[in-house]
Amino acid sequence: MSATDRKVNVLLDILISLRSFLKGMWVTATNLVAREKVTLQYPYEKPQVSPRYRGLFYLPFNEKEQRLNCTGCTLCEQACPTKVISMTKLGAGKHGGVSEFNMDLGRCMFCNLCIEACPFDAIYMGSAYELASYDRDASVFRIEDLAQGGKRSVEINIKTISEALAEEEKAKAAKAKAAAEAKSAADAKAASAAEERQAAEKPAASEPAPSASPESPA
Amino acid sequence: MTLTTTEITSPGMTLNMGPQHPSTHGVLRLVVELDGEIIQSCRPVIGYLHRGLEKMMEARPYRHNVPFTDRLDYLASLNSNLAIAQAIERIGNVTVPERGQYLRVLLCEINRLASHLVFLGTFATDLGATTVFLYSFRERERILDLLEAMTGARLTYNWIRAGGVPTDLPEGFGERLTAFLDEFQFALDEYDRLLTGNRIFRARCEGIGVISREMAVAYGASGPVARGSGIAYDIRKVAPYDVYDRMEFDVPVYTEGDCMARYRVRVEEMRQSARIIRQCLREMPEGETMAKLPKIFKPPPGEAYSRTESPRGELSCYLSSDGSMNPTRVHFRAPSFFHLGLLPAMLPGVKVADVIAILGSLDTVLGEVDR
Amino acid sequence: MSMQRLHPRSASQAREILIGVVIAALILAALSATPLLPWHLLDPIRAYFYERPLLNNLAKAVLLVSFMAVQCLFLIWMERKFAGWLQARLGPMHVGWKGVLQTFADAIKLLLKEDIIPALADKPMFRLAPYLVFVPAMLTLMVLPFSPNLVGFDYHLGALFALSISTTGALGILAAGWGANNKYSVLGGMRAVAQLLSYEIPMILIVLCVVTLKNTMSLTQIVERQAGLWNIVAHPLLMIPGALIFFSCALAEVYRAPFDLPEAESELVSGFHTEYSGMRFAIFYIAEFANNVFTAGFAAILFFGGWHGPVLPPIAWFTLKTLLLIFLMMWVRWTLPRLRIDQMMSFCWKLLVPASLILFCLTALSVVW
Amino acid sequence: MGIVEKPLTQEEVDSWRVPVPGGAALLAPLDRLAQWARKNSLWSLTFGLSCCAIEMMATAAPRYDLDRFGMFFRATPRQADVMIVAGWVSVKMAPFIKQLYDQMPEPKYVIAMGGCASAGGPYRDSITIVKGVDRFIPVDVYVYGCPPRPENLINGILKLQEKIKRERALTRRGQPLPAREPIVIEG
Repeated sequence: MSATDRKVNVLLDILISLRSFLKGMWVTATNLVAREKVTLQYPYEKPQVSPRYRGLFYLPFNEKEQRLNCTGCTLCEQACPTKVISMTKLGAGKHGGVSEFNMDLGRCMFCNLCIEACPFDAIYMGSAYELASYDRDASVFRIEDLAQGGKRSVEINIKTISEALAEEEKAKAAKAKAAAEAKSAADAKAASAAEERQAAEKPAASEPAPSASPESPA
Repeated sequence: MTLTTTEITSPGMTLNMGPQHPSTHGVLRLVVELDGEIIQSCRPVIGYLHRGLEKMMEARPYRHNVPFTDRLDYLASLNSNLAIAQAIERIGNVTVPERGQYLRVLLCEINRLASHLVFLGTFATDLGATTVFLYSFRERERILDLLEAMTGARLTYNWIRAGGVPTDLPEGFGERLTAFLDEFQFALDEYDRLLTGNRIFRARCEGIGVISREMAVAYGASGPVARGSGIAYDIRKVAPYDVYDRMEFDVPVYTEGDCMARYRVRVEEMRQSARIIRQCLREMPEGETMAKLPKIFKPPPGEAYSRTESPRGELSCYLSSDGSMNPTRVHFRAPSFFHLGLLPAMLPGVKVADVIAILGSLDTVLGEVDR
Repeated sequence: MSMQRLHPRSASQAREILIGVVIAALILAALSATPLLPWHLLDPIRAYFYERPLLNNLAKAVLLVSFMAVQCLFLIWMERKFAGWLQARLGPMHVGWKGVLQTFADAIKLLLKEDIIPALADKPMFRLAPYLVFVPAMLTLMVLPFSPNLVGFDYHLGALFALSISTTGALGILAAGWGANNKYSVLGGMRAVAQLLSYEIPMILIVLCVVTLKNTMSLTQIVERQAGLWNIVAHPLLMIPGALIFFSCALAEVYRAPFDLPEAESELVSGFHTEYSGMRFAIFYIAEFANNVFTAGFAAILFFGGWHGPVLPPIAWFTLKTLLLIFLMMWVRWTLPRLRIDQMMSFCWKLLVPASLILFCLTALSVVW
Repeated sequence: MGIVEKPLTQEEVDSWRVPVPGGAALLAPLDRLAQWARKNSLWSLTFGLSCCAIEMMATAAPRYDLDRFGMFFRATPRQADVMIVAGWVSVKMAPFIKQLYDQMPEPKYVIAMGGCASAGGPYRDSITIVKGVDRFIPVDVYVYGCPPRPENLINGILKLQEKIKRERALTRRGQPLPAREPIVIEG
């Protein structure tokens, strides 16, 4: 490469560099003047999160049945990879419910697995996302924080469930009583029959040893 | 009498870059021995994010392991999900419905765009062009909006599961995505004008941190790092999974092996990802998105290994099962780990200021290095 | 145009720009009205000060420093706002109207911060360094003629004075880097000094070109002799490359991207002021912006005719030109990546120094002819 | 390794009262000014650990723009006011975080961002993870979520601003901390 060539190259390089700088500066200038500022002024303008957004959990309140959907089946507890959920069951079976339902968001991954595990549509993730606090213990969300309608609905839930349980208990008790009555009637019947039999067999009864249980055949 | 020569050396300076340093992209520590501004040796120290993830996964059922992979490579969590999902499917002999496969490819490519945008922004910031970071994050927000509409989360999605994708696309997703892609190519042109042609950017990147073809092979480099060194190695082409064999796309390869080549590969990959996304949207069949997995998933005893192309390279997952609920061993082949291994070989002889450029161009995510 | 397809601007934001333009016009109008104010009412006070030269100079200095400090705070706000708009965001919004008071809050906070001196630092040096940077930055502003009669110190060797004083700032930066006893600080300080000293040479040569052309070293005289035509218009072949070289040197002198190596955030954390906190850091920050004002004003004086211009009064023209040049610096800063230290040095020694030498020879020839 | 935090007694706090003629009446406006300045100029430390750091970056990005509140990132702890611990803290990393915190000049604040920094997060079973950064540095605001949305982080920052507003900056130099158990880093 001759000296003049090199000189020309240097000049060319300077011009090309300048052109590339100007190109970049044109881009920033168009952004400065002609483009929208995409900033969302958060505390004043709240964003519209998508309907599928996985924010704070909530337990939907069933207006028709006056209770939370949750039956306390612990399927969500089992589905959670990080043991976020803990609950206290209230009753069992068809009328089962929860009196306590704690979620420790300090260890939650918001992975949606608990919601998919729930067969009763009893737990969802809502669109609330403002979860800052001064207190570390605030990470544990209790049932009154999670339930739709707050403390009131929890009380209603407990009331409904315990009423249902009481009713069930009553029904059960009645059933048990009926069964017991039937049983006692049958027993009485059997007893009287046995008495009759005994009375009939009395003369021979004194022969076997008295230590033998009544069930064991002589 | 024999003449002995003694070499006179100045005492070197040891510079500790990290664990908290603006350019280490997470918590990596580089112990760098300096002679003036020239690096004599470099020792990356990792483990600042170690959390025993693989061990934790062994104590949990397969289904519970998927959300943990979100936090492996948190810039592309869907791609990490895919790696373990495929391994679980292989070990349990599950076939994913066709629409599920298309959705997976679609989601992974969208996430690749987001990941490469973060690379672009942070790389440019490392070289001093702060504005590119803000522009690329502006476009990334729109991708995150789309992903939020689909999955409900912004960063850790957990939306590619063993068996497919749990939900179908929301309404109007295709139109929104196409509209975004139409604008995105102009954004890419803009980054080109701002960076690629820029004389200073070229001076900082061209011929810096050269990884030769042989070295890339020897150190197990994959993904854009390998493709920047002239190795046309892309799992999506070499061992296609899901529906990648039906997709039409090019694998960008540059032979220079320097920072510029790796940067160009990633920018070109974004264009190719956009192409794949368009094809997916066009060709996606109707149907189920997820195969039914039994409630209690107990795969037969055996092993499985899946290979996927994450934005950083070959992300693979090894699983072994003894027939119980939990895997007996989970292991990830994290591409960033291998790329970090390149550093001690590459850095001696370069200047301190180039460390930042080189580290930025490798685009490591420490979450997947320290598992 | 294709680029407009991305995020087109909405109407409400266009309105904001309009408001900005109106406010700028109002400020300019207010500046233009300053000669109409009843200045003669101040005459007794002036007379009192003229009789006591020492007090006079002291008062001038206090006025200048406080004015510059406030102006710098305002400039920092403007820079942040400008950077925000350029980066598709809004910048400071919530402190005062559109964040005007943002930097005042920053300043008050910095004053109230704990003042840390590292245990292993060279304490006297560490304490002294900020003032070694701050004082020259303020001194250089003294010789800048804001308008024909508004100049702190109308020195007949003003150009020489400004150049020599601005170089001493390097001493403070070196002291800061060395005194902090931190590796990043040392590297930053060394880089700063190397950069400042190298870029000083082409800068001085370009200033010499202007001095040769105008045949004076007094800055007021340089401006006055551009009354008909600004330098850049009068001698385009010499002065356009000259202005470009001067501009690159100015960027390097005030450590702005692409030459912001001494405080390169991704490499050296914060460079020479890594260990500085609170008040001392604030002094560095203000000195940096004062330097910025000085270089921009200096360029306006050398190439763009200082206070000369139609219609508007001199002070308005000078402020306008200075501000525009500062904006240009900001614009470059937020667009370009950063050079590497050796590339920057070779750029200076291999390109700028020879180019400015050639330019100086050409100027000398043109004057002789 | 154990770091024991002793709660302040009321006498200690009282002894710090600045004796000024005119007393509180004179200092109260200055106090207000100091609160105003501190709350509106929270420079934060560029310090990200893991996933939450990406959301933190997104918060500084155009859509959310932390600069609106006068917050921007400083690379050095000496010039930072608030440390946003974004991500899980391993036992290996904890001493460095403590060191960075010690390097920050008073008054300094800490925001624990995300479940991991607040309480160990999903890795609470892991032996290498510190169960919450408040085991070794005092935390002012906890932001839950995994990772928290940028809005959530901004919400946390606003909470911190409220807290600073309640602080007495000049009339009293320290607030009595609530009594706590001795804190020990596990592992």
